[in-house]
Amino acid sequence: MTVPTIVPAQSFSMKIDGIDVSARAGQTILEVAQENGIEIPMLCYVEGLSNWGGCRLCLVEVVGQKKLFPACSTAASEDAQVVTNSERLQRYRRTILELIFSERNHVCAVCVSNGHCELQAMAQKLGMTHIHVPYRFPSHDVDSSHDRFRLDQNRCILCTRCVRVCAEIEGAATKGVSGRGIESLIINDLKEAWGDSQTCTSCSKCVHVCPTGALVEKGTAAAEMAKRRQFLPYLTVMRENTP
Amino acid sequence: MTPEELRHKAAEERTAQKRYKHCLNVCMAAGCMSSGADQVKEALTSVVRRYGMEEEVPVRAVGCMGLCSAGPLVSVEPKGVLYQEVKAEDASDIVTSVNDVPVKRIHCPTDTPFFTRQKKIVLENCGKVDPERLEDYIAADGYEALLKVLTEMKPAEVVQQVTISGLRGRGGAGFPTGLKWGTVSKAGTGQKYVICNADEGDPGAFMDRAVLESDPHRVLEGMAVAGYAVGADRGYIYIRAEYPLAIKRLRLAIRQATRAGLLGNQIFGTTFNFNIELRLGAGAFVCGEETALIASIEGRRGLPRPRPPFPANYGLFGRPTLINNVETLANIPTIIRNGGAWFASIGTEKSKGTKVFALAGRVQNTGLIEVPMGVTLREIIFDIGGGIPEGKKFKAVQTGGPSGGCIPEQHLDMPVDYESLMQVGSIMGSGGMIVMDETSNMVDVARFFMEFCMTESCGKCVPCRVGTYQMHELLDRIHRGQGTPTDLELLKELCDVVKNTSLCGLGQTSPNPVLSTLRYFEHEYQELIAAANQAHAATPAGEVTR
Amino acid sequence: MSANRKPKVATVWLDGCSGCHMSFLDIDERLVALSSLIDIVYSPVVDPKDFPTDVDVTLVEGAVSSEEDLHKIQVIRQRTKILISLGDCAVTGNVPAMRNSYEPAELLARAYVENAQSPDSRQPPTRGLPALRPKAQPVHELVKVDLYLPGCPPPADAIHFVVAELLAGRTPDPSQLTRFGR
Amino acid sequence: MIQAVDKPQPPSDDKRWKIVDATMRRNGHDRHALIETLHTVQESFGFLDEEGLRYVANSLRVPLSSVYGVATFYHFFTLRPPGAHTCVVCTGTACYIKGAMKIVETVSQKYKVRPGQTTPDGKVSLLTARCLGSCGLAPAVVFDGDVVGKLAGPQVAERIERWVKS
Repeated sequence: MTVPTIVPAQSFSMKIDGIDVSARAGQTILEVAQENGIEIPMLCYVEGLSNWGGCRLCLVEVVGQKKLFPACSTAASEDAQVVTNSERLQRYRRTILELIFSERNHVCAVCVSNGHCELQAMAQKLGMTHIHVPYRFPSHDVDSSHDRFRLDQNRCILCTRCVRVCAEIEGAATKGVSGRGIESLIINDLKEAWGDSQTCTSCSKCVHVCPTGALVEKGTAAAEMAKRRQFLPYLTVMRENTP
Repeated sequence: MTPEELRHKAAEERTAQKRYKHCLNVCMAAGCMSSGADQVKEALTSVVRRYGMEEEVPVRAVGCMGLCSAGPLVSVEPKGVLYQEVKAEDASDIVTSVNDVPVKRIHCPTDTPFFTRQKKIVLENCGKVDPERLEDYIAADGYEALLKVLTEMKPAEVVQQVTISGLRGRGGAGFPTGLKWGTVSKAGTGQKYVICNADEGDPGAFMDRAVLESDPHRVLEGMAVAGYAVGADRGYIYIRAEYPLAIKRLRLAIRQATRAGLLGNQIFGTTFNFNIELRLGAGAFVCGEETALIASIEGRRGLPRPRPPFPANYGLFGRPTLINNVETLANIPTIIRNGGAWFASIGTEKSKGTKVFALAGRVQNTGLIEVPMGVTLREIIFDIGGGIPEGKKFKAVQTGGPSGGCIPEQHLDMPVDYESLMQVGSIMGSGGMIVMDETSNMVDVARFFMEFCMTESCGKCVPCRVGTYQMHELLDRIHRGQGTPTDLELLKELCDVVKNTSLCGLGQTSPNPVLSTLRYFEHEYQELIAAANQAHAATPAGEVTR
Repeated sequence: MSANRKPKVATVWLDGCSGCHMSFLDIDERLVALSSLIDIVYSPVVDPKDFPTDVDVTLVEGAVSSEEDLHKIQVIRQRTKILISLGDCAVTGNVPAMRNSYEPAELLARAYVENAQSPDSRQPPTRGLPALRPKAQPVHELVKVDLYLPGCPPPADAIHFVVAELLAGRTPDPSQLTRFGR
Repeated sequence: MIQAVDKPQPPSDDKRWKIVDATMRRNGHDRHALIETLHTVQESFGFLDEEGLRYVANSLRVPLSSVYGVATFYHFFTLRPPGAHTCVVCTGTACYIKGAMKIVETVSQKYKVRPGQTTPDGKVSLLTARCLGSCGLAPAVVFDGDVVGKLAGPQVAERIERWVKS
């Protein structure tokens, strides 16, 4: 005779960093890790928006598999043994972060997001003390044409959170990406001045999901731009509960 | 068209072809076209007319004959006399000598290894049929395979034959085709799609273009067979906009086949429907990646997404989708006609059948070739390719395009198959084969491919977007003679990071040309760096004072 | 570090605002304790004018911006055992590097011609101004750096920690005491 | 203008918009037909201008930012009018190995035009292509749609000179 288990039918167990955790079918590795207080670095992922999978910081190892898996978009699977913080992963993450820093002009000292910036915090968290890939020092515009907000391409990491929140939550799809590769840029409409946009509703969602000082409220001085992001989980829940 | 009508048509066409004593075939594929093949054809036609020989010597436009470097090419059939570098002025001599000895000054011998060492399956009709005539294809057993599967085989049996054949994807990675078909066929019911990937983006590869220009119906037939096998009734051909001639011929072929009832609804009176549409690419190499290709057909930016889910389960418009490359699909009609076992008898243990290569670069005979898997690189380059011109020394052969690598002299006797190429740091790829001699600098070659990957990176993931840029900068610096040992170390480190952390195949394989040139030709990097250090050796003199 | 003599420490100031040196001074009373353990042989805050030949530790503030900066840092590197990039300008280029998307000639014209107060002085000075390099760069892009201490400025505690750890013969990891920016 | 409700009107009464309309109609004004439609616009007008992008966006009900994103993602599309003549130098591997960059350099220097640019008089656009698939004829150049193989810098310059003088 077997005793019926109390575990819900669709849940299973797996290991993350040697800890036994239980996961439900359909959950990603990242979700399971978060539920169990295991922190996995990430920059493009935000709860409440679609998965992007572009920053590659959340790559994890799965024992027995050669390739690495993005925790944000890999389904948890039964008996999988996940490693989130090996020496190799730490090394890769630091280099990826350095690549991000080298791409644009991130000058934390004079940034309105200093102290509230996910990129800055990530550098400290991952123990990145300097950038050993050469800086590009590209020339980028700052769009201050909107009365309330500013888009500073110099501080953009192309995580596309703004693009996703604008299309998926606000439904305006004002923000997009133009070009490709290293030439990619966040744009408004047909790459117009933000202030001229007739599709932008000035809802400020893009500003508040932006992890860095690329999208900010005007009139903030250095280190003043704290982001408020509670609306995202709120809207997600409210929408689920509204017929 | 009914089965009887197809057979009747084939017989009728064969009889008609036998009526002629000779036939002048002019290659009208892009290569020969750009050296003036259309003027040659016009001249031949008018000479034939002038001599009143239209009834005995028809002039036909056919597809690629392979030896592109010697074009325009004209062949006299069925004698099998080949003429090279033909000009309009040669028309009269060619026509008057059809019953006589060939015209010596333009005669191209066909008993050379270039012709005798090849084995043609995919290219069996290339240079023989008129790509703009459906009847020509039908006379060459065209659409027999489709008829066979629709009237004699269950879908599962078709998948089984493809599995038995051992055919592997010819687009690059070599995934077993039968397995892919099986997955899509089992992926539930309802709407499914077949996509033919004709976005041949590797610089230095033109196999698919040649097949599409020379024998478009073969690909349509392969797609229809695939559609039947996996349960799809719609197909898309995703083709580069840079191939106008191939697009024109495909459009014509789709129209012809649809009008003849070989595509469309209730094919051969069965319940099977299959329609094909063209979708033009717009210049993005990354769209060769399956999920990016799907995004592009859906009208979006060609960005790859993480897999799983795989397209076989969640593909075009969210439906199960089979994606095969042109050459893979072009193998299908022959496999069905002759059976999977026949195909599996050709090639090596793990790599069955033949492979088409576009042979180019510093080699005597450049053009399109098809060889059984397992021949050696040396045979391809020195026998079929005729060796290196101008008495220069062979240095390396590049296979696999920007995802592949450079193979040096020491590995030339290795058999060409998926695994062996991988072992020496390259890949089979889609079939571009670029030969390099001593005049090529390998750092320059690596830089060339990295520039390609950098400009083709979609920009979605950080390692590929920024990593390819940084690697290109480093390669450029080393190549310009300004590199340092630290630069080389950083280059190696970035290769490791980009390879292991990029989102899709483009990024993951972009370091390959660097890794393979480092593996075999690191001394060329070191020499450039040593020279740079010598130039910079001057130590600073003087004091530091406030 | 040799136990027989007091380690020689130098601090230099390239293209920076001196804020890192201020932070160094903010070590406050601990500086007194420190000064009995080390010899400060060269610094904007001490007397000697020439950079000595055998320095144990040099803390560099500022980016490498001019030909003079480059010359200095190359000599300093040759004469220093442990070179530390002190602060964001030395580590990342920081504010000085914000000029990097412009040509030096444009910058000089902007500063000395367009923004000139007196109409008589409307040309860049021809003497006494070190030639600008095309870009202001972090120190490690030009010479080997052994330790990095980011921050704008790095907190006094972080600076003290690094120096103290080095004196104790350990390799300090200051990453939890400071970060880029403030 | 945002025209999400009314039926969008073509930017002008230019007959070529009828061809564009036909492409959209053939695809049922489905947003998936964006790339197909942009191909038709470029084929008809030579390039994609802002008015055209707006019209296509409104007709297919695709966000402006997506249309601009697509138009700039794919290198085949151009947002600037091309010169009267175009010279496309293939820089695929085979052509590269056989000296394509020398051709680009020769033309660039002689006509003061960088790849991707048009001469100031608007006569000639110099472009590079990622492999025309004419590797057998390397190095290959396309002059106004005609592929010519086995070329060197001076021969290319000579052909361009004829355009410039005409």
